[in-house]
Amino acid sequence: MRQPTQDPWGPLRRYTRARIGLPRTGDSIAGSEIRALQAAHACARRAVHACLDPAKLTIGDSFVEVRSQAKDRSEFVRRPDLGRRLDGPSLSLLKQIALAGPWDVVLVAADGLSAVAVERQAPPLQKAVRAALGHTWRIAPLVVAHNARVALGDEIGALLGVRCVVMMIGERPGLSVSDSLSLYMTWNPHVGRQDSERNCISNIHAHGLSIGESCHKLCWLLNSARKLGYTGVALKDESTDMTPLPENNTP
Amino acid sequence: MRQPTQDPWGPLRRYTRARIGLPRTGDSIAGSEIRALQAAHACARRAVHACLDPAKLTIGDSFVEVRSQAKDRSEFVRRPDLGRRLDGPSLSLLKQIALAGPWDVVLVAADGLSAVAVERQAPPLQKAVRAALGHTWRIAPLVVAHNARVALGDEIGALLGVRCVVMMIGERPGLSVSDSLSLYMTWNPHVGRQDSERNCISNIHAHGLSIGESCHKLCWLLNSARKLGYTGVALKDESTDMTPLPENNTP
Amino acid sequence: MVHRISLVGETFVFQDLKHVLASASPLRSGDELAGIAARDSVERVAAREVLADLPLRHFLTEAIVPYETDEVTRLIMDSHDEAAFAPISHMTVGQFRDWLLSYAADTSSLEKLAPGLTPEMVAAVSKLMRNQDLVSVGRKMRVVSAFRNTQGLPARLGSRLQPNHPTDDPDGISAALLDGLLLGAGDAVLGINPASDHIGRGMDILWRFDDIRQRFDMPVQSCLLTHVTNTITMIEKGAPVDLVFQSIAGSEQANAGFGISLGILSEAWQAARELNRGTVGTNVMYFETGQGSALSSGTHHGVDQQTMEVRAYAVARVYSPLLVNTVVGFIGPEYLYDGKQIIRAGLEDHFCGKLLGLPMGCDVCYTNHAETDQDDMDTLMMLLTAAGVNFLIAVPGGDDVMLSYQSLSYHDILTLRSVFGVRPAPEFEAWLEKMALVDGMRLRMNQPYALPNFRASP
Amino acid sequence: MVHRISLVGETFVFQDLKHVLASASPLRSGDELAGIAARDSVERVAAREVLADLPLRHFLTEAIVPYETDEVTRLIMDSHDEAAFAPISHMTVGQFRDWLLSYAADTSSLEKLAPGLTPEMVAAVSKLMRNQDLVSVGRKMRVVSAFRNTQGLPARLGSRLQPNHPTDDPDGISAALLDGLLLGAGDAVLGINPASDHIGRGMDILWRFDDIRQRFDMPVQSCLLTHVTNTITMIEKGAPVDLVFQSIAGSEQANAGFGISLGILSEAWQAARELNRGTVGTNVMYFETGQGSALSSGTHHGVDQQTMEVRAYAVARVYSPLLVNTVVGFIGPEYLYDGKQIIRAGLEDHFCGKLLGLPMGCDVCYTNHAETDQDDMDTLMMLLTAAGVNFLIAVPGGDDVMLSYQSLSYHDILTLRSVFGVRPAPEFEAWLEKMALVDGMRLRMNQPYALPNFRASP
Ligand code: B12
Ligand code: B12
Repeated sequence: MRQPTQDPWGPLRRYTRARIGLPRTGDSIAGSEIRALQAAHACARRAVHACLDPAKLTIGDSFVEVRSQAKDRSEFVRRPDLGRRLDGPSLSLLKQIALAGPWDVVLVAADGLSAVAVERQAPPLQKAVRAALGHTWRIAPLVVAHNARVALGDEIGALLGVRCVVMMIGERPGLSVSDSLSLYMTWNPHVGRQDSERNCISNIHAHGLSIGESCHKLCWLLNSARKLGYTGVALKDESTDMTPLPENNTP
Repeated sequence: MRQPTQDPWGPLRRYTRARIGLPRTGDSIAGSEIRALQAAHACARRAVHACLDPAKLTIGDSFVEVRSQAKDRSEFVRRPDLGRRLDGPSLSLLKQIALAGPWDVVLVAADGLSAVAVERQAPPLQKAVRAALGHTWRIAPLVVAHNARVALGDEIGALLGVRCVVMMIGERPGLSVSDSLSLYMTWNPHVGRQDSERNCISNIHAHGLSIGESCHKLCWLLNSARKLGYTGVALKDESTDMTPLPENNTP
Repeated sequence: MVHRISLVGETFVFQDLKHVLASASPLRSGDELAGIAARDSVERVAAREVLADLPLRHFLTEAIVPYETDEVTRLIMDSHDEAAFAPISHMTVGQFRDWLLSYAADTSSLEKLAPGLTPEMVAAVSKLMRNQDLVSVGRKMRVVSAFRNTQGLPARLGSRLQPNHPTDDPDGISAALLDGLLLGAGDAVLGINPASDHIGRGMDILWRFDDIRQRFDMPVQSCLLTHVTNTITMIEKGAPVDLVFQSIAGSEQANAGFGISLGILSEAWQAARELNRGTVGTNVMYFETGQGSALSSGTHHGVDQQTMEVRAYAVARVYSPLLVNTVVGFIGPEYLYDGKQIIRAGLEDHFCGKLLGLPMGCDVCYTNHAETDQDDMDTLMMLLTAAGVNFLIAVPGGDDVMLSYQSLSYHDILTLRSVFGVRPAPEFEAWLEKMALVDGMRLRMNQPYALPNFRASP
Repeated sequence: MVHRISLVGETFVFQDLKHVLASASPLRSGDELAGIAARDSVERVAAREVLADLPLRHFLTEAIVPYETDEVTRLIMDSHDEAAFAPISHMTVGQFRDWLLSYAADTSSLEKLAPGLTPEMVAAVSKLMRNQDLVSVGRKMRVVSAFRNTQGLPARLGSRLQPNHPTDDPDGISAALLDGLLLGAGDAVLGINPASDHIGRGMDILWRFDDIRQRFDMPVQSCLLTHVTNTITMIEKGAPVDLVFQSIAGSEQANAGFGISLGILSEAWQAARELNRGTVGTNVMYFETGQGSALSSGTHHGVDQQTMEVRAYAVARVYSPLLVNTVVGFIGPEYLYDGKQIIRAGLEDHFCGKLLGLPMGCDVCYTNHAETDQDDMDTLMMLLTAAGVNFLIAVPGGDDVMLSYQSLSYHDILTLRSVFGVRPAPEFEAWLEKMALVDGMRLRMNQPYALPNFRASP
C-alpha cells in the first residue's frame, strides 16, 4: 500500500525490520498499520501454541525424545515449574541412554515458546556445531525436548553426566519474528543452577544472528568455559567476529 | 465499628439499607467500608452459583420438577437462550401433567439468578396466593424450575394450557440483598411472548415488599388481567394499598 | 454483497455487511451467544480489512435490518443528511478512522458531521479503533444540552444521583438523595427507578422530588424512570414531570419488546415539552440503552450487539435528549462477559453516541454474575472521564439496594473531579457554593443537617 | 505470629505476616503458581481485614525473609528512618490507607515519609487500595531526578526510546533512534538492549549514541542495558557511559540469580558517578524490575510476588536512580495472566515505587503468550499517565523486533500528551522546539532529513 518511491524512509528500512516511519494521522499510527499489527498478533499467538514435530527437524531418527512434566501447551505456558522437570518416562530413558556415554556436551532441541524456531534453526545449527566441535568434544546424541523451559537442560545434562548442556530453545514469538532461537549453555549442569550461571546467545533467525555466527560464538564460549571451568556472568563474550576459534585445551 | 451514638446519620439509616453517610477520607470512602463491600461482593457471587434444592421449599412433594436446557449454573449464566427452553424430559412430563387440567393459572418457583430467593420467598407466597385465589381460580400444581429464565414460563404455561403463568423467580443477587424474588405474570403464555406482554412485581424480600403486599398486588393484577384479557404495558397497576380485591368476574 | 479477502494465506468470505460488522467486532460474549462472533482473531482482522476498504456511501445502500419492516431503519435512512455527510462522502471506513484521528477533525467539524452519519457507519468505524482512539476522538467531541442546568460543557462532568429503594419508601429515598447532594452529586438528574409500577406511588415520588428541589432552590431536574406510558399518564394527571425516561433499543421489534414505538416516544416528548418546566434549556428526554438488549429479546436480526446499540442512538437523537446513557455492565455477562469487555463497550458506546451528536453518559456498573469487580469500574470511570463523558451515574456507596448491582459511588465523582480537574455543571456548582457544601475544589464533610429540614414532607 | 479472623461465618487462620500479605493480594497467576494465593475471594477479604488492623510498627519486627541470610532484608531493616516514620508510626495499615487518601497527605508530606517506609508496609497498604486509590494517591506524589534533563516534574511525562535490533546493527539501531526522536520521544533515556553480550559490540553502540547526542546537542542520556558487570568493564575501558543499567529483584538469592549483589551495584554506582557526565543532575542509575522474577528463580521465600517486587524498590532507592521501571507485562502470563492482572500490577508498581521515593516509570507491555492485547495497554498507559507516572517506554510501532514483545509506540506518547496535557522534560522540550520538530503542542510530520546526516558515523 505504501508507495516505496515516495517513501522518504525507504533507504532506512533496509537497515531494520523495526516499524519505523509509519504513516501517521494526528498523534496516531494510521489504521492500516494498526491492523497489520493486529494480524501479526493473531499469528504470533498461534505460534505459541504450535507443537514441536520431530519429523520436521529433518535429523532422521538419531535423537532422544523427552518431555517435561507440563502435559500440553497450555499447561506449559502457565506452569514454568513443570516445564523445568522431566516426566517419569523421560527420566528412565535418559538413565538408559547415559550408559552409552561419557560425553562432554549435549545439545537439546527444546520447543520453549516457539516450536517453529526449533524446527527451522536447530537442524542446521546442530550440524554446524557437530562439524566444528566433533573432533575435540564428545557430543551426546541430540535430545529433543517437549514443553521445555531453559532449566530443563540442567536435569537432562546431569542425567547424561555431561560437562555442559546447550539448550537450543525457541524464544517467545514476536510480531516480526516468530522463529527466533536462543542458545543457553550451562557448565556442570544440575538441578538448581541459576541463570547467572549460564551464558546466552539469542536472536538466531533469518534476520538475526546467522547459523554460522551463532555456531562460531557458541564454540568460542564453550572452549572458554572448558578453560575456565564455568559459564555465567563471569564468562565474558570477547570473541572476535568469526576469527579462528581460541586454541583448544581439552584434557 | 461505627459508633451509632456519634453517627449523625443514625436516624436516617432507619429508612434505608442503602450505604448512606459512609465514613469518608479525602474524596474517598473509608477503607473499612471498601472491604465491607468486597466481602459482600464475594458472598453475592456465591449466591449466583447456588443450586435450587426443592427440599428447602418446604412444600412437601406436591410439585412438578422441570429443567431448562442449560445443564448447570455456569452454562445457565452464559446461555440465556437455553434457560428459556425446557429440556426433553421436562417437555414430556408437563404434557403428562397437563392431562390432569384444565387450570387457569400456574405458579412456577424458578431459581433464576438466586436459588435462595426462591427457597425463602416462594413457599409462603404460594401459600398466600392459593388461599386468596383458590376459590375463584383453578390453580395448577406448583412447578419447580431449574436454571430458568423468565421466558421459560411461556413454554410451561403453554404446555399446561393455562390462561396465565406466574413466574416466581430469583433476581440477580445484590450486595445488600441476595434473596429478592420477582413475580412475572404473562397472560395467554406461549413461546415468543415479549417482556412488554408481562407484568412484574419485584423486590420481594424481608426488607422489600412483604409477602402480604405482593400477594395482594398479584391478585389485583391477575384479576385485572382476566377482565382485560391481557397483561403487559397496557395493564397499569392502579391497585390501592391492601384494599379489598376488585370484584371477581370469572366466567 | 459478498466480501472475500485473503490474509496470512487464508481466505475469508463474508456474506453481507452485517456479517462483516459482526466479525470485525472485538470479542464479546453476546456475539458468541448469537453465533455471529468471528471464529478467531485472524478472521476478525480480515473482517476489519474488508470494513476499512468499504466506502461510507455503501452504508446508505445496504440496510442491515430491512427497511420495509423496521421503522428504525426507515428513520435512519430517511433522515440522513446528505449535506452534512458531504465532507466525508468520498471516504472509506478506514479513511474515516484516520480522518477522525487527524488534527483536521476538531470539535466544530465533528459537531457538524453528526446528522450526516448513520449508526452503522459509526459502529463500523469504532470497530477499527483502539481504546486510545476512542478516548482521544471522544474528548474532541462536545454535545451540550440543558434543562435547569447545562450539561456537557468542557472540563465538566455531570452526575446522576440514583437514590433507589426496594419499597419506594419516600423517606428512604430522601435519605439517599440527601447523601448524594451532600456529596455534591446530582446535577445531571435526580433520577429514581421505582421498584413498583404503580402510577400513584410514582406520582408521590415526583411530588416529593419537586418539593425538595424548590425548597432548596436547586438548579436540577428530576426523573422517575418508569415506563414511558406511565409517565404520559402521570403528565395527564398533573404530576410535576421534568424529564421523560425510557429504555430504547435498535430495532422496531426490540422496541416493541420494551412496549414502545417511535410514535409513543414522540407523544411523550411533546407532552413533556408542553409542560415547559426547563429554565436554561428545553431538552426533556432521558434515554437508557445497553448492548445486548435486542439480542436478549431475539430481535437483533443477526446484527452484532454493538451495531444494534448504535442504532438505538439513532432513535435517541430524534428527541434532542438532555441525557443518554448506556447501562454498560448492567445487562450482564451473557452480553459483556468480564471487565475487559465492559470497559471496551463503555468506551465504544460513549464514542459512538457522541459522534452521532448525543449527550452521552454512562452507568459504569456490573452485576454479581459477571467476571469483574470494582477495580475494573475504577478503570472505566477514569477512561471515560479522560474521554470527556457528559455524566456518570452514582448511588450510595456504589451499591444499588433495589436494582441489586454495583454502580459508582457519589464519592467516585469527587475522585474524578480531583484527578481530572473536571467540575459539575456551572449552575449546580454555584448552588453547592451557595449552600456552603464545598470549600474551593474540595467538598466539606457535610453532615445531614447541612440542608436543614430536608425530609419534612410538603 | 498467627492471625485468626471470622468473616461471614467462616474462620480464617493465617500463619504469619507473609501468609497474610499473600492472601490479601488481588488474584494473579504468579501467586497461584507459587501456591500462596487466597483460596477464594472471601478468604482474600478476610486477609485484608487482618492486614488493615495490623500496626505499621509490626513490620519492623517481623521479617518476611530472614534477616540473617538476606542482605536485602538487612538493608531494609538497618536503613529504616525512625524520624521519617514518626508521623505514621501509631497507625495500622488500614489507617495508613485512609491517611494516604486524606487531604492531609499532600505532595510534601508524602515526600518526607519515604525513608520511614519499608517495602512491606508499602506493599501491604497497596493491597487495601482500589485502582482509583492507586491513581489518586499516585498523582499526589512527586519524585524528581536529573542527569542531562529533569524527569518527574509536574504535568510532564518522559519517554524511553528503545531502538533495539536483532543483530545490534548500528545503522539499524540509528534508524529506529531517528524515528523516535522525530516523533518527539527519548527524554528519559535513549536505552538500548543489546542482543549480544559482547563487550566490544556494546562499546561500539555507546560511542555511536554519544556521537549522535553531541552532534545534535541533545539534552538526553543514553544507556546500554547490558549486565552491570559488563558496564563496569566498559567504564574501565573508557566507554562513554551515561547511565548504568541493571535488572534487580527483592531478595539476595534472586539478585544472585541475576548475577548481582548490593556490593556490585555500589561499585558500578561509584564508577558511573566518577565519570561525572551529567549536566543538570547526578542520578546515574537505571533499574528495571518486574513481578515474578524472584518466583521464577525459586528465590521468593514463599512471599507473594507483589511484595517481592516492592522489596526490589528498596534495593533501587539506595542508589538514587534517575529511572526505575517495572516491565510489567514483559515476564509473561505465568506471573500476570491477562490484561486485568497486568493493569492492576502496573498501577501497584507505580504507586509503591513512588511512595518509596523512586522516579517510577513503566514498560506498558505484553508478550504474545499472555491473554491481552493493545487495548489493555492503551488502558494502562492512560491510567498511569493520570497517576502521574514519570516515564513510559516506547519502541517503533510498539513492536520490539529483538525482544519480541509489544510495548508502546512513540506515537502513544503523543496521544498521552494531547489527552492529558502532559509534556516532555523541559530541556528536551526546548530542544524539540529548537530543532523545529514541533509546532506548538503538535508534532510536525517530520521526515528523516529533519535531522541532517543523522546516520553518518563519526
Ligand atoms: C436486567 C433488567 C433489565 C434489562 C433486561 C435485559 C435483559 N434482557 O436481561 C433492561 C435494561 C433491558 C431492562 C429494561 C427495562 N426494565 Co428492567 N430490570 C432488570 C433487572 C435489574 C433484573 C432482572 C432480572 O434479574 N431478572 C431475573 C432473570 C433470571 O430473568 P431473565 O429472564 O434473565 O430476565 C428477564 C426479565 O428480567 C425481563 N425484564 C427486565 N426488566 C423488565 C421489566 C418488566 C416490566 C418486565 C415485564 C420484564 C423485564 O428481561 C429479562 C429478559 O427477558 C430488574 C430489577 C431486579 N432487581 O430484578 C429490572 C426491572 C424488572 N425492570 C424494570 C423496568 C421498569 C424496566 C423497563 C420497563 C424500564 C423502561 N422504562 O423502559 C425496561 C423495559 C423492560 C421490558 N423488556 O419490557 C422494573 C420493573 C418494575 C415493575 N414492577 O414493573 C425492574 C423491577 C427495575 C425497576 N424497579 O426499575 N431491565
Ligand atoms: C523474559 C526475559 C527476561 C526475564 C526473565 C524472567 C523469567 N523468569 O521468565 C527478566 C526480565 C527477569 C530478564 C532478566 C535479564 N535478562 Co533477559 N530476557 C528475557 C527474554 C525477553 C525472553 C526469554 C525467553 O523467552 N526464554 C525462553 C523460555 C521458553 O525459557 P524460560 O526458561 O522461560 O526462560 C528463562 C531464560 O530466558 C532466563 N533468562 C532471561 N534472561 C536471561 C539472560 C541471560 C544472560 C540468561 C543466561 C538467562 C536469561 O530466564 C528465564 C527463566 O529461567 C530474552 C530475549 C528473547 N527474545 O529471548 C531476554 C534475554 C535473554 N535477557 C537478556 C539479559 C541481558 C538479561 C539480564 C542479564 C539483564 C540485566 N542486565 O540484568 C537479566 C538477568 C537475567 C538472569 N537471570 O541472569 C539478554 C541476554 C543477552 C545475551 N546474549 O546474553 C536477552 C537475549 C535480551 C537482551 N538482548 O537484552 N530477562
